[in-house]
Amino acid sequence: MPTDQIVQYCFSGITVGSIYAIVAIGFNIIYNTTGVINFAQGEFVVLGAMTAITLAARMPLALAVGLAALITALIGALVELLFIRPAKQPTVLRLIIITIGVSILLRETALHVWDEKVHALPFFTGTEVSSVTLLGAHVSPQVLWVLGACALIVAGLSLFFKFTLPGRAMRACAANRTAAQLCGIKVRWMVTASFMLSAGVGALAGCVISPVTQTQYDMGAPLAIKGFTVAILGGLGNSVAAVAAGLLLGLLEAFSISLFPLAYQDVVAIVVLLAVLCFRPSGLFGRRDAHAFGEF
Amino acid sequence: MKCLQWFAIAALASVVGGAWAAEGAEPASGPIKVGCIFSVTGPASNLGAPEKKTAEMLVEKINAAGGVLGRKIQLIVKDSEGTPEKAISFAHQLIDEEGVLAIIGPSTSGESLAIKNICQENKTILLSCAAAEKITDPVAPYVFKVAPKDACAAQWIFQTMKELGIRRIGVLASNDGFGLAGKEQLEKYAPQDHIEIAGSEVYDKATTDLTGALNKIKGQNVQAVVNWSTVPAQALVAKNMKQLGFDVPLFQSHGFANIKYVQAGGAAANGTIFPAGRMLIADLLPEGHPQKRVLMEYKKEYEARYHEDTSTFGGHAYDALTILAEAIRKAGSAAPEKVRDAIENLQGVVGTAGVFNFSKTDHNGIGMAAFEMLTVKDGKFALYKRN
Amino acid sequence: MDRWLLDTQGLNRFFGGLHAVRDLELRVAEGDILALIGPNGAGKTTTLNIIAGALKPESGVVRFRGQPITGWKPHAIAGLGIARTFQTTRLFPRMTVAENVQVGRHIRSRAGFLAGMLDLPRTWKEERAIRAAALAILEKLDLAEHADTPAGNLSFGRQRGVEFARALAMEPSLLLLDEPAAGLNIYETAELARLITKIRNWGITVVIVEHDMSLVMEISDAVVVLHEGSILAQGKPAEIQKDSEVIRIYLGEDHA
Amino acid sequence: MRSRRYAPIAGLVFFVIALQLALSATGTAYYLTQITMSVYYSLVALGLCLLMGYAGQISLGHAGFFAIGGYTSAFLTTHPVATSGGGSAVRLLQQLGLLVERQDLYGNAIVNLSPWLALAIAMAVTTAAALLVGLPVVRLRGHYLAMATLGFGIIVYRVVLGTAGLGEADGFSDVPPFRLFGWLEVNGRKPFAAQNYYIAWTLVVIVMLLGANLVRSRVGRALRSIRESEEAADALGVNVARYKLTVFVLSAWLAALAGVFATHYRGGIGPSEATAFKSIRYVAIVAAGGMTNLWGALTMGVLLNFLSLRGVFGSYDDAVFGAILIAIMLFAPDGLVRLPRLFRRIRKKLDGSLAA
Repeated sequence: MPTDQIVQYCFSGITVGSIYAIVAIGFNIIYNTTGVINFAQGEFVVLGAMTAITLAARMPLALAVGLAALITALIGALVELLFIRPAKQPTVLRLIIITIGVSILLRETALHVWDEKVHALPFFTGTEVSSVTLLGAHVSPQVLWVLGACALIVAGLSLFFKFTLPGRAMRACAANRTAAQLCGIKVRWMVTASFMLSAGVGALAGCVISPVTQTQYDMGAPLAIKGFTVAILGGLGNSVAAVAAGLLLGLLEAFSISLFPLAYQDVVAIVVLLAVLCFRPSGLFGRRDAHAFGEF
Repeated sequence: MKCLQWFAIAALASVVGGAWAAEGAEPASGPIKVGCIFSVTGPASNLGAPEKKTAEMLVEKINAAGGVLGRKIQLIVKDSEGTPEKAISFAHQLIDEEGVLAIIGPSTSGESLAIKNICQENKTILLSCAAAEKITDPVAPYVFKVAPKDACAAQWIFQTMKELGIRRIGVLASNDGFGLAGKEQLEKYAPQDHIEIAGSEVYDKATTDLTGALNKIKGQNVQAVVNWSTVPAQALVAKNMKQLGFDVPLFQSHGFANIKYVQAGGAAANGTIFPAGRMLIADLLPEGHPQKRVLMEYKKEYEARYHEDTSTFGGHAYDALTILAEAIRKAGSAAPEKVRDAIENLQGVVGTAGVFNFSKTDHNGIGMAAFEMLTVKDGKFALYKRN
Repeated sequence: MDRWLLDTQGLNRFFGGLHAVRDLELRVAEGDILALIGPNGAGKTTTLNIIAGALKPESGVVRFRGQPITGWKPHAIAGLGIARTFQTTRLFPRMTVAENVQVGRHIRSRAGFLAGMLDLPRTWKEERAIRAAALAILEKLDLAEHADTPAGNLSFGRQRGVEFARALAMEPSLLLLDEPAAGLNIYETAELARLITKIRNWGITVVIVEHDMSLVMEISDAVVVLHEGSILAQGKPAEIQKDSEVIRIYLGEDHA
Repeated sequence: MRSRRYAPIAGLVFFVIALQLALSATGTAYYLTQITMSVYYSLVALGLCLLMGYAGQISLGHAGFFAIGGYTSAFLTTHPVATSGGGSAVRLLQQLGLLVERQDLYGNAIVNLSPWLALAIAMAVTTAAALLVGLPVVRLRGHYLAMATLGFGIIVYRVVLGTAGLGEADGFSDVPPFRLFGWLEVNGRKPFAAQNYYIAWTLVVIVMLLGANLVRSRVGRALRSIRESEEAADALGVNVARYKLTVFVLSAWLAALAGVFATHYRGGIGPSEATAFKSIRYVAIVAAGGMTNLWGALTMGVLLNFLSLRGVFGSYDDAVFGAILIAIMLFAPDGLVRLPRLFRRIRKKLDGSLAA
C-alpha cells in the first residue's frame, strides 16, 4: 500500500473516530451522573443538526449552531423530566427500554417535523470541493473542524468537571449519590443538567459533522450504536478513554476496508466489541474489576 | 368438552373443504379500486414518499376529469416501510378484502419480488415501481414494471465511457435493491463493452463516510467511478471524491435524478455524468418532443402542490397509474384479465420515463430510448455533450 | 483428616493493596457453632465468601470433609450441602415466601428443563414433595401464615427468617451466617439465638460471623478472633473472654 | 391444580377454533392470513418472554435468531441440488427421501432439499449461534448484555444484507411450501389459509403448554430466582450460567422455529426481518404483555402484530411501538393485559368498602 493511501485511511479513520468519540462522551456524561445508558443519544445529534439547518436559513451559521445546541439541550432536559424522572423503581432493564422508546419517538418526530430527505449544513470554511493537503493526503477543511471540535469538547468538559461548581456537583453525584445529596447537592437536578449537557454536546457534534456526513432523520440509531460501542471499548464513564477508543475503532474500520468488503464494516466493529465484552468487560483501558458488573 | 369436539369437527370440515367461496364477479359500476404499496417511511422512504404523493395527485386529477370509463378511481395506499413482510400482508389484504383491480408499487425490488407470485396467483395486476429485472424476467402474465431497465442505463454509461476512452473503472453501489440490481447489470455488460471493473464496493444506505472505500478504489488506478444508488450517499460520493483529490469522472445511475442530491453535493456535484429520463430536463426539450407536455405538466402540478422538486421515483407512480388508466380505457372494462391483455397491447403511452410499448414478452415496455445522458453544470442539470 | 468438617490451609486474599486474609488456617468441627469475630476489616466476611465460593483466594486450600473445594463455583459448593445467608438479606422479593423456600429445595430435587416442560407424573410428585418440605420448614419457623406473601412485602425481621428457612430447606450440613443479628432488636436477637441453637441441635454445623458479643458468647462452641486477616486467638468462649490480647486489641478498642 | 393449569390452554384451543368458524361464517376468512403471520411473530415473543420476563435477561437481538432460522431454511430449500452427477451424499439424500422435486412457477423442474432437513439444519445452526453468543452473554448484565445482544443482531443483519448468496437487499422470494405430511403443508396460498391458521396455532398451543408447565416447575422457579438475585440463586445451588444459557438457547429455538415456518408460509424472507428495530418490537410486545406473563406476551404478540400487519398504524407504526415501550415502562410495568385485573381489584375494593 502506498504511503499516501495509508495516510488517507488514517485521516478517514480519525475523522469517523472522533465523531464516534463525541457521541460516546455524550453517553458517558449521562452514565456518570445517573448510571443510565441513554439510547436516544444519537437522536440528539440528528436533532441538533436538523435544527441548525433550519435556523441557518434565517441567521448566520455560528448563531444557528449555538441556538441549535441550546434548543437540543432543552429537549434533553424535557426528555429527562418527562420520561426518566417519572420512572419509579428504575431498574437498568426498564431504563434501557425507556430510552430506546424515546429514541424511536424522537426519530419519528424528526421524520414528521422535517422530512425523509437528506439535508446538510454548509461547510464552515470553504466548499464541497476545497481540500487541504496534509502529509500527501487530501482532506476537507471540515474534517479539521470536526477534529478541532472534538478536542475542544473534551478539553471544555474536563475543565467544566474539574473547575466549575456544577461540574463538580455532577462528579460528586457520580461518585456517591447519597453523599452528594447529604452535601446539599440537588441530585435530581444534576441528572437533568447531565441530560442537557449531553444533548448539547450531541447537537454540537451533529452540526460539525453535518457538512461532511449529511443529516437524515434516521441516522441517529447507527451513530448511537457506534458511540455506545466506543463508550464500552473505552470503559463506561471514562471520556478520555472514549476518545482513544473512538479513534481506534475509526482507524480499525478505515483499514478494515482494505481487507474486507465495505458491506461487512459494521461486522468488524461489532465483533471487536463482542470480543472485548467477552474478555475485558471493563473496556480496553478500564480496570479489570471496575464496572464489570453493573447492577441490574 | 362435547362442545369442543363439535367445534373441532366443524373446523376440520372447513379445513379439508379448502378455499372459501370465490369472490363475486367484478362490479361494473362504482369506483375502480387500485391498491398502492409504497415505502412511504422507513429506509426506502426517498422512493415511496414521492410515489405516494404523485399517485394521490394524479388520481385526484383523473377523477376530477370524470374518472375512467365514467367510474372514479379509488386509491388505497399502504405504507410498507420497505419491508417484504408488510408488502406481503398488504398484498393479501388489498386483493382479498378490497378486491383491487391492480396494485401499484412496491417501491423496492425485494418487496416486488415477494408479492409477484401472490399477484399472479390471484390474477391481480401488479405494476411495480422497482428496479430489478427479475420482476419481469421471467414474465408473469399479471406482473409489469414501469421503472426503466437498469441494463439500458448501464449500457448508456458504458457507451459514454467508450467515447471518453475509459477502460478501467471502480464501482460503488448502495446495499439495497436498486444498487444491487444496477451493480449486477454493470458487471454483466462490462465485458462486452471491454470495460474492466477493477474494484467494487457495496455500502450501507446510512453511510456517512465513503472516503475509505473511495481511497481503496483510487488505489486501483481507475479512470472513472460509477456509483449506483438512490440514497443520499450519491452526494457523499461526489463530495468525498473531491476531498480526496480523486480527479476522475464520476458516473451515477438514474437514481441521481433528483435535484436534492445536486444541491446536497454542492460544487462537488458539478461534472457528474449520469443517464436519466427526461423529467429533469423537461424545459430543455424541444417543443415537439412527445414527452414535453406530460413532463412539464407533472412538474408544474407536483411542485405547486407539494413545494418540492419532482424525482424519477414519483414519476414511476405517475407512469404506472397512467398505464393502468389507459389500459382500462382501451379494454373498455375493469375486468382484470381484459385490462391485463390491454396493457400487453399498449403502444406509445407517453409517461415521465419515456414512451411505453408493451408486448407479450416485454412487460417493462421501455428501453434504451428512455434515457439521455445528463450532466450537472453550475448546480443544474444539463444535457451531456462530449466536448 | 476427617476430624474436621471444614478446614482451610494457608488461605490468602488481597483487595488491591489490602491483605484481607492472611495465611488463614481455620478448622470447623462437625456439630459445632463456630463464631468468627474481629474488628471491622478483619477479613471475617471475606473468609465466609471464600468458603462459599463467592470469592476466590489468591492461594490456599479450602477442604470440606477432607475434599478440596477451592475455586469451586458457589452453586457447586451449595450442592455439597453448604448453605449461607447474606449480610444484607438477599431474598427474591417478587416471589412468594413459599417460592423462596422452594428454591432452597433446588439441590434436593432433580427435574430439568425437559421434565419441567412435559410435567410428567414423576415431576409432579417431586414438585409436591418440594412444596410439602417448604411448608414444613415455614411451619417450623412460624412463617407459614406468610407463605403466599411476596417476600419483598415482609418486615425486615421476617425477611431474615425467610432467608433462614430458605437456607435450611437445603438440608445443609454446614450453615454459614453473615452477621445474622445486624439490625435486629434484643427480643429478635434472643429469638435468633434460640433458633441457631435449635439448628445446631438438628445436627447442622454453623459458622457465624457476628459483632454482637453477647450473642456469640452465649451460643458458640468455639470462637476464632481475626485481626488484620489472620487468627489472633481461638478457643472456647470463656477462654477468649479472658484472653488479654483479644481484650486489648478487640474488646479494649471497642470499649475505649 | 393440574386441571386448573390446563383450563386456559383448553380455552385457547376453543377460542382459536371459534374464531376461525366465526370468520368463515361471516365471509371474512381473509383475516386468517394476517392472523397466521401474527401468530408466528408471537412465537418469538413467547421465547423472549421466557428469557426476559422469567430469567430477567434482556435480548435486543432476537430478530437475529428469527432471521437465522428463516434464512437457513430459505437458502437450503431454494438452492438447487444437482441430481445428475451428484456425489454419494446426494444419492444418500435421495434414498432417504430428503430431496424434493417440484416445478417452479414457469414450469421448470428443480430439485431441492426437503424442508424437514432444512428445518433440522436451521435449528442446528441456531443452536450453534445461540451457544456462541450465549457463552459470553451469560456472563454479562445490564447495559453490557443489552449491547452484546444488540451487536449480535446487527451482525446477523449485516451478514444477510451483505452476502450475495443470501439475496442481499432483496432476500429470498421463491421459497417453496413446506409439506408437513399428506395434504398438510405450510403454504401461503389461498386454499391453504385455514389449515395454516391451525398449523401456526398448533405450534403456539404446544409452546404455551410446555411454557406454562416450565415456568411453574423447579426450573421456572430457578429462572425467576436468577432474575431476582443471581448471587442468592447461586448460593442456593442454582447453576446460574447453565440455566441462563439453556433458556437463551431455548428462546432462540422458538424464534428460529417461527422464522422457518413464517418463511415457508410467506414464500420468502428479507433483511428487514433482522433489523435491530424488529428486535426492539419483540421487546415492546413482551413488555406490553407484562414481562413475566406468557399469556400477555401471546395476546400482545398476536394483537399488535395483527394491527401492524394490517397497516392500522399507517406511517406511525414505529412511533406506536416506541410509545408503547415508554408508556408501559412508566405507567403499567405489569403490562397492558393486567390493566383489567387492576380495574377489577379496584372495583372489588370499592365494593368491599361499600358493603362494610
